[in-house]
Amino acid sequence: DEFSVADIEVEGLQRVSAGTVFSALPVNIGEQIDEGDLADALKSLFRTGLFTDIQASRDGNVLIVTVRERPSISSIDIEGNKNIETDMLMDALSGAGLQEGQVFRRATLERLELEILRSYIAQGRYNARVKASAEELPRNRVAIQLDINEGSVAAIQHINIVGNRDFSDEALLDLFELQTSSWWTSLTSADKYARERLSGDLETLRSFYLDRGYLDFNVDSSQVSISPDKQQVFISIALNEGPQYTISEVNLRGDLIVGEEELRKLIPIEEGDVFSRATTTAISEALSFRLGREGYAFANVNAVPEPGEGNTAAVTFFVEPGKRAYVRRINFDGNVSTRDDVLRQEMTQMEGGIASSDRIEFSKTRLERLGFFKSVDVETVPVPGTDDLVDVNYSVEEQPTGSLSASVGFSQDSGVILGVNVSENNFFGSGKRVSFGVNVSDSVKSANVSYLDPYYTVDGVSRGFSLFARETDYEEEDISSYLLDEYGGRLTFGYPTDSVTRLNFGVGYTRSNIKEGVFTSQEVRDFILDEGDSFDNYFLFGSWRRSTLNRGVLPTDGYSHSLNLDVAVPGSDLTFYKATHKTDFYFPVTSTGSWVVRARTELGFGDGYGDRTQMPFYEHFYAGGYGSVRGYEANSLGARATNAENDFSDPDPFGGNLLTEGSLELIFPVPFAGDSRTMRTAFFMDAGQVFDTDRGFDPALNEVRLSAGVGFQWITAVGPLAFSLAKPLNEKPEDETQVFQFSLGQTF
Amino acid sequence: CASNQQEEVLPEKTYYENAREAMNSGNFNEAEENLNALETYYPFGRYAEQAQLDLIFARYQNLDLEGSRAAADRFLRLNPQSDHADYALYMRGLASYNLDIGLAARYFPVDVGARDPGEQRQAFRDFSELLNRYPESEYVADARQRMVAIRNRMAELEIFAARYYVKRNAYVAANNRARYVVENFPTTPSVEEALVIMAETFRALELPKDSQDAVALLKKNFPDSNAFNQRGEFQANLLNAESRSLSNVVTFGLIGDD
Amino acid sequence: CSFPGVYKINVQQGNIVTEEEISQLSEGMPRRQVHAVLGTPLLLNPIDTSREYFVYTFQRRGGDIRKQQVVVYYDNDNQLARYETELLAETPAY
Amino acid sequence: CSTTDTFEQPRPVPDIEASVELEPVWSMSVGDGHDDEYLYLSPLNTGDVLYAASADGTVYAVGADQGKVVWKKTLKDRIFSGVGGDAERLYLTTQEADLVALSREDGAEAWRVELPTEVLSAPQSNGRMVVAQTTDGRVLAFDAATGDKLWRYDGVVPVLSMRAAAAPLVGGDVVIASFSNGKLIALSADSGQPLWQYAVGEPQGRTELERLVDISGQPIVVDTAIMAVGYQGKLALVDVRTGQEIWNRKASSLYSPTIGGGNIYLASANGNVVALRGSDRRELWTQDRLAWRQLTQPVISGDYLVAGDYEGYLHVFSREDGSLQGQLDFDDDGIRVPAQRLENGNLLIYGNGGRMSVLQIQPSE
Amino acid sequence: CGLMDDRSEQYVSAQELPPLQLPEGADSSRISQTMPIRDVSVADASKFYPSDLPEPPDMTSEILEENYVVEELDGRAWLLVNDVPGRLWPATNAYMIDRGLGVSVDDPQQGLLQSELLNFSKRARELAELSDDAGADEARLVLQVRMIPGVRRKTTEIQVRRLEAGSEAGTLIPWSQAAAPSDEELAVQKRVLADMADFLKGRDEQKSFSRAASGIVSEPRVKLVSEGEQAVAIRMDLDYGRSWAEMRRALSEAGVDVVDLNRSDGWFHVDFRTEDERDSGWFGWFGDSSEPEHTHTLRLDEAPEVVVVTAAQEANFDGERDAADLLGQLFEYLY
Repeated sequence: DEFSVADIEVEGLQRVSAGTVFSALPVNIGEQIDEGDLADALKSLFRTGLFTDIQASRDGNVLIVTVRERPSISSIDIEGNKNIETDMLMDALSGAGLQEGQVFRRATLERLELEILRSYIAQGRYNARVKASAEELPRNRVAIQLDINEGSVAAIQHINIVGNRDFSDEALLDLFELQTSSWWTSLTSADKYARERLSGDLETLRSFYLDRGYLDFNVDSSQVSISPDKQQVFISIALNEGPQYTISEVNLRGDLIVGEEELRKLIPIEEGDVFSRATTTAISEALSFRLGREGYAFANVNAVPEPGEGNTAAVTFFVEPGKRAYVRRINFDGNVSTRDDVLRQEMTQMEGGIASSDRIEFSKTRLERLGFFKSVDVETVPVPGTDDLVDVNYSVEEQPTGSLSASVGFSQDSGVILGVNVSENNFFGSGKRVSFGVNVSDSVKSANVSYLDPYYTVDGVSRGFSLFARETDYEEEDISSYLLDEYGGRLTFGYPTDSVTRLNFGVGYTRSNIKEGVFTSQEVRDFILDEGDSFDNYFLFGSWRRSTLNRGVLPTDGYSHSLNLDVAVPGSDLTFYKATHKTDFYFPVTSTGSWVVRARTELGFGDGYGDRTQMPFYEHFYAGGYGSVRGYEANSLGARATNAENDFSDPDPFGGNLLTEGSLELIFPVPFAGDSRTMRTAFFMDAGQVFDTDRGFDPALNEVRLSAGVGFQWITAVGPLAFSLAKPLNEKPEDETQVFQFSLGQTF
Repeated sequence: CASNQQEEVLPEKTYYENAREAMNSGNFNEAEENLNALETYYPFGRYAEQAQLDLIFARYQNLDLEGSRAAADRFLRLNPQSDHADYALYMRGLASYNLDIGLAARYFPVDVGARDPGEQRQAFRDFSELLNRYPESEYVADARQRMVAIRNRMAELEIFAARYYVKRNAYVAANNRARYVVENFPTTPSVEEALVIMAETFRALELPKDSQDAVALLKKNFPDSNAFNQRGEFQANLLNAESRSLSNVVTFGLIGDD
Repeated sequence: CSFPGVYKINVQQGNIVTEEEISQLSEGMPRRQVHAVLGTPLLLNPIDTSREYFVYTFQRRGGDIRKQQVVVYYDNDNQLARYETELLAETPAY
Repeated sequence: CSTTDTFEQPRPVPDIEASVELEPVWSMSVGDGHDDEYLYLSPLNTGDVLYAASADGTVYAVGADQGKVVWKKTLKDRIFSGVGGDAERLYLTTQEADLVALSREDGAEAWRVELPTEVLSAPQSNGRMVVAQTTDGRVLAFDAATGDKLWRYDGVVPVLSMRAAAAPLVGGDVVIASFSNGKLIALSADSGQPLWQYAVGEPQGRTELERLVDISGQPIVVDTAIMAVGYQGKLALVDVRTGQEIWNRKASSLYSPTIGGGNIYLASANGNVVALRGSDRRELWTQDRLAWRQLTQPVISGDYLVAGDYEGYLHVFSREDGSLQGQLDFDDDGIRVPAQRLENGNLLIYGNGGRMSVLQIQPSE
Repeated sequence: CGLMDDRSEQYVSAQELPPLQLPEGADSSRISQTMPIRDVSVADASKFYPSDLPEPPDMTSEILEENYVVEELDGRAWLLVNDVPGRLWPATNAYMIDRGLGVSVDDPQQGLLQSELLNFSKRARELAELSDDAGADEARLVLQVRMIPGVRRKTTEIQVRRLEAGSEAGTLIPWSQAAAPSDEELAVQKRVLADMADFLKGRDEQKSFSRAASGIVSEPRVKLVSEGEQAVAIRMDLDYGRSWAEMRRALSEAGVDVVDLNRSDGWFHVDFRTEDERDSGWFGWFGDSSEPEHTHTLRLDEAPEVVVVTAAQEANFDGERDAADLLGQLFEYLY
């Protein structure tokens, strides 16, 4: 029965606005409508998805539409989840549209229950239970409650490998991430069955065999069964090894660009070798990397084994150079405080030129050597719309280099070090590195200003000067008791002689004077008698440094090797020279760089020349303490000074003019998931001694002090923190030993 | 089991007044607490919309820019047709704009221009959404001006790289960076230097016609640029091959040039 | 030994274009096909798209810059009108 | 707060006033039994001689009545399945998935053949051919005398199955194989071609656990029909020739049922022991005081039933009302192999720790 | 000093150049805007917030103390409801049916409802307070309800009156302003309105809307008049008494101190200084809080059918806020 609509009333609205309803209802006042139009109107209103049910009724000529809004979610809370964090679950919930304030749909809730259950099953928690419930609240709101019972994880009782002839079960099981339960697996939970880990292990098994020439290797079946009490899991793997293939011939196909002879040099395998997938993949990468250097960044090489008879296979490397690639733009992101040109000047790859994978990779290492970044990643991205342009994107994660750092350091030998150091590597935005610092501690009061322009020319010719004033009370550092005041300045230059070596040189002037302390040792008094107590020395110094270290901070590969010479030129009060030679080698044991062997050596020798027979005692080398031979008190090694007559305390250290020092370290992964980019733990063996040829304390092997122990380093925002536990091995009675040593604010 | 102790729930109006008072007296922590309480106990009360709006402001003043941005998102999601959505959008943009500028960079003379703009790109997107959806909003003028600043900064970054490539004698790279500014940021002040670099690099690459085109463009748009001498001729010499010899550096430029 | 000089890297810029590739150019070729043969031009004039430069420069160890140049001119419906070349003997990539 | 223990928490051993006792007739230890492996090394009862094996590879032949060792053989590999056999030979499988045939006289190795994957259930023989069924659903038949390969049938198995397997029924011209996907399949003894198939269980539910429907108890032959039970499936009687279902009843058990005196006795997976009337499968009684203790197949001895559990207790039920009449702490490592009735009515029990004895039910004084 | 200025304010001086002009014959296809910025004609371009953060807008002025208030002025009473007429129309319908008044005829466009004859329903008689012992010749009475948009945005005013139904109750008697109700009639009206308020408060939970009644929203009864960007006056389509009352309410809600007022001459002297101007430097908190100072004057001029409100700043006051600010602030609380 038709009727003309006098008015439309909507009942039951709460959060939805009336306007939305009226606009969704294709019915106007004064219109004639019948059952059919009414039904369509309601259908279109329903499509808005805002209402759970809609009824229409008539009161005279007034159409009354009663709606019930879908409830909105007022709160979500989750209980009982331990192995999947709450916010991961919350993300999954909001992903599925279940979020505070959103409209609630029951169907999505059930789907979500299944989703969470499945992720628990994937973790091997077979008897997990997930119960989602929605509780009605007044004003059409709903509170969602998610009760999770994770149940226990089925532990692997037994993994049985069948069909392996050439390799034993134990050898293969070692490759597996999954392990059978034992007392230590409760720590690593390696015995917790999870399907992904099993497929991961099967993949490792496959590549293990393929890397040893078993081309036809196949896993026939991997059956998983669970005990009736659902506590234990049994895995049985049936594999078919197939024959081991050796290489019959190696050939190259395709456009070789640099000629077959050049590429052959990169192929170490030859006829008769056992075929190995890992080696062939590595060779393909080497070949495409070589082409990358010629500008073919899109080069693609793949190795195809063709099994022949007699278990041999011919290996063919198909080379497709693709088009010559050019770099359009080099972009940096993440350098929120480091200037653009500080990064760009390290690039050896230019924009608007041939893309060379070599240079792109080398530029990444140079960024890492700066020591400003915790991590540097590079990505070569093809430019859409062209087939030969790429953009190179470097993303860096900055490390607190402390452009303004008030550091409170403490080291045992010089007590609390209060220091304010401002170093800004682009002072006033000019790219120059300027730092000035004041450090006060019990034994040392020093102030220094230094200015260095690292890139005076674009090739890295550097120029700079530095001024310093320092007052050291050696008594405090329990070195023989005298005070030394020094001030002076230096003018420095430097330039790279090749991509890894730098030559630095410069001139300097230092004025130093000595004051006797309370019980000044005999040697000091003799020196002052012979030479007087204040000197003007003019220095000429030069240093040669080569470094291929892969990171500026906490390197794991490469070596650094430096030699420098300071000479007080004729015309100085004390003509002497002082030379030091340092080496530092890192040999990564594992490919991931988590285990590294490090060897460090330091030699120093100083002597007078012209009418001076020995170097001044205050320029002596010292050994012992953190940063030198750990386990012995700082500066305590070497022949002691002879005491003044009435000084009955044990004689003070006096150092010497010949320093020999070295240490061997085994760096191991930081336990408890420490971040290996800013933390380092290592076992070490230190050895060292300082001799004094001028006082007849000639170098002798049995005088060298040894110690061993474990050290920890951590680059914190305040500065590097380090401590070590060392056990002296061959200390002499008069040595002062110190098992625990630490320092904050000094890098070593 | 975890039974959260029942803290006694205050009436809606009291929470709101406490929050307001705290905000006026600058104690934004307390303000935030009250606003959160209002949210939890009266999610659909009369003050709900106002509380969510104030939360954006309170968190920003607490220097929790990330939190302020999240509060703005939440307001926009829960009150799509609110007639104060423009304020939420503006605050969202403002939070992104200042997210990366550390405290030091605001006061110390660190040349902000030469660094990764980071979240300012997101700020640009937020502000343009504000301009498109609420052209009459009172925050539009400030948002627009900040967009101009962000765009100028992006252009400056290009020029910065171009200057380096000039020093590096990589003239194609410098030219492309300069061209990128002319082609993509034609209304930024950096266009002037871009045209000078283009003219010089084309000259260095011995392409006179294109160098003239660039000079003509410069003349037309920047007649009184100081790249022209009094007689109006183009005479910038950006590319004086800065001597890079060692001896020159050591002797502070006295001895010549190898 | 003589004092070792400052180590300067080689700087290469622009497209490498060989004699053989240039020989494949023919009049009337559309712009896209020219790019397929010579590669995408790295140097352009923003306000004169009627010409494209396939310039190549190479500076060894900070010395003087050796330049090679191929200029391609297009008519108004983007087809190759003529081209000029000024080639170097060899064009190393690094 | 949510408890993390599993839902299937086994009940503690109930204390009862025993009306009967289990008197050992003789006992021996078979090597160190299952040696902590989760296996089912069921001994073979050939009437007068019993053959039992232990996981570390020793096989014993002992006289049924006194337990006198007839011979003892130690294999060089570890034994993985129970002992199957026929008039001439014994058959068992090793951990490296070899099928080994030993002579019943002296245990000398007759032949050995390689299987594709491990076999958990004892290989079965009808005298002419021996059939082994692998855990990944393959049925292989070999000539009993020479070990030559006759045929092979590849069944489909789900990703996750129960750690239990039903030995195939090897008849004259048909082999009944029961699979972990809940299907009974009859294969022709000569060709291995499938004749008919019957689904004892249908996997449903959302997780792999809820979808387990293994048939892990060997079906029992009842005249021309066979009765089988599946986990989370049914107890069904099926005509052996056509595979037609005669009747079925909802049930869930990992061990075969036992029939006797017109009744059917079943140890359900949830630990309840149920007695049904054979004619209409009406439930006579249910014994639920041993919930979730993983009871083995109940065996009839006189008017009692005997079953072992996972903690190694033997329980004696009255066949009348299922009440617990006796109890014996037999083997601390637990009992997983079902008891077997000897000709003289005594019960052969083989505990996980290797203790094997023949027991008699005596009324306690 | 210059060095330490807050650099985050530098954006204010960021320059935007006019589009690049190309010499003729130059090809402009490659020139484009990767980061386009929309041009916006902004009311006051100067409004920047370089250092101070803009406060969030204050919507609380819209949240009235009470949602249902019976108000009275110059002998008239009405129920002020903090909701739009569209929502109240169905609710009032429901009220009349619930109270047994019934609805004989209605006109949603005009917002007018007329009840059945009151005389014959006991509950209606009680509500309308008809005396019990009325004789046969008692006048036929009906109850009329009228809904008009309130002064403040999103509010409604409901008026009721009893009147003679004349011959049949079926025809809708137009609502004319004829006579102000007698005191006794006014009292009855106020009681009915209070009863209606309770009923409406009960139905707060679920909202129902009438499409037709939503159309009642006519022209706002208070408008801000501005020339160029400056506010110059406020037009109030209300009688003088009502305008005066509304202005008093707006002044108190806006927190503007009234120094002196005169209803018949139609002016207010107000103190419209800012917070810091008010406490006149640090001396301020020594003495008692400073006396309110007459800084601005508001004038209400009655014109036919409308009252115009203008504002002026006192000569001797040079504080930050001018007359236009005062009008703008008041309008916030009026509409």
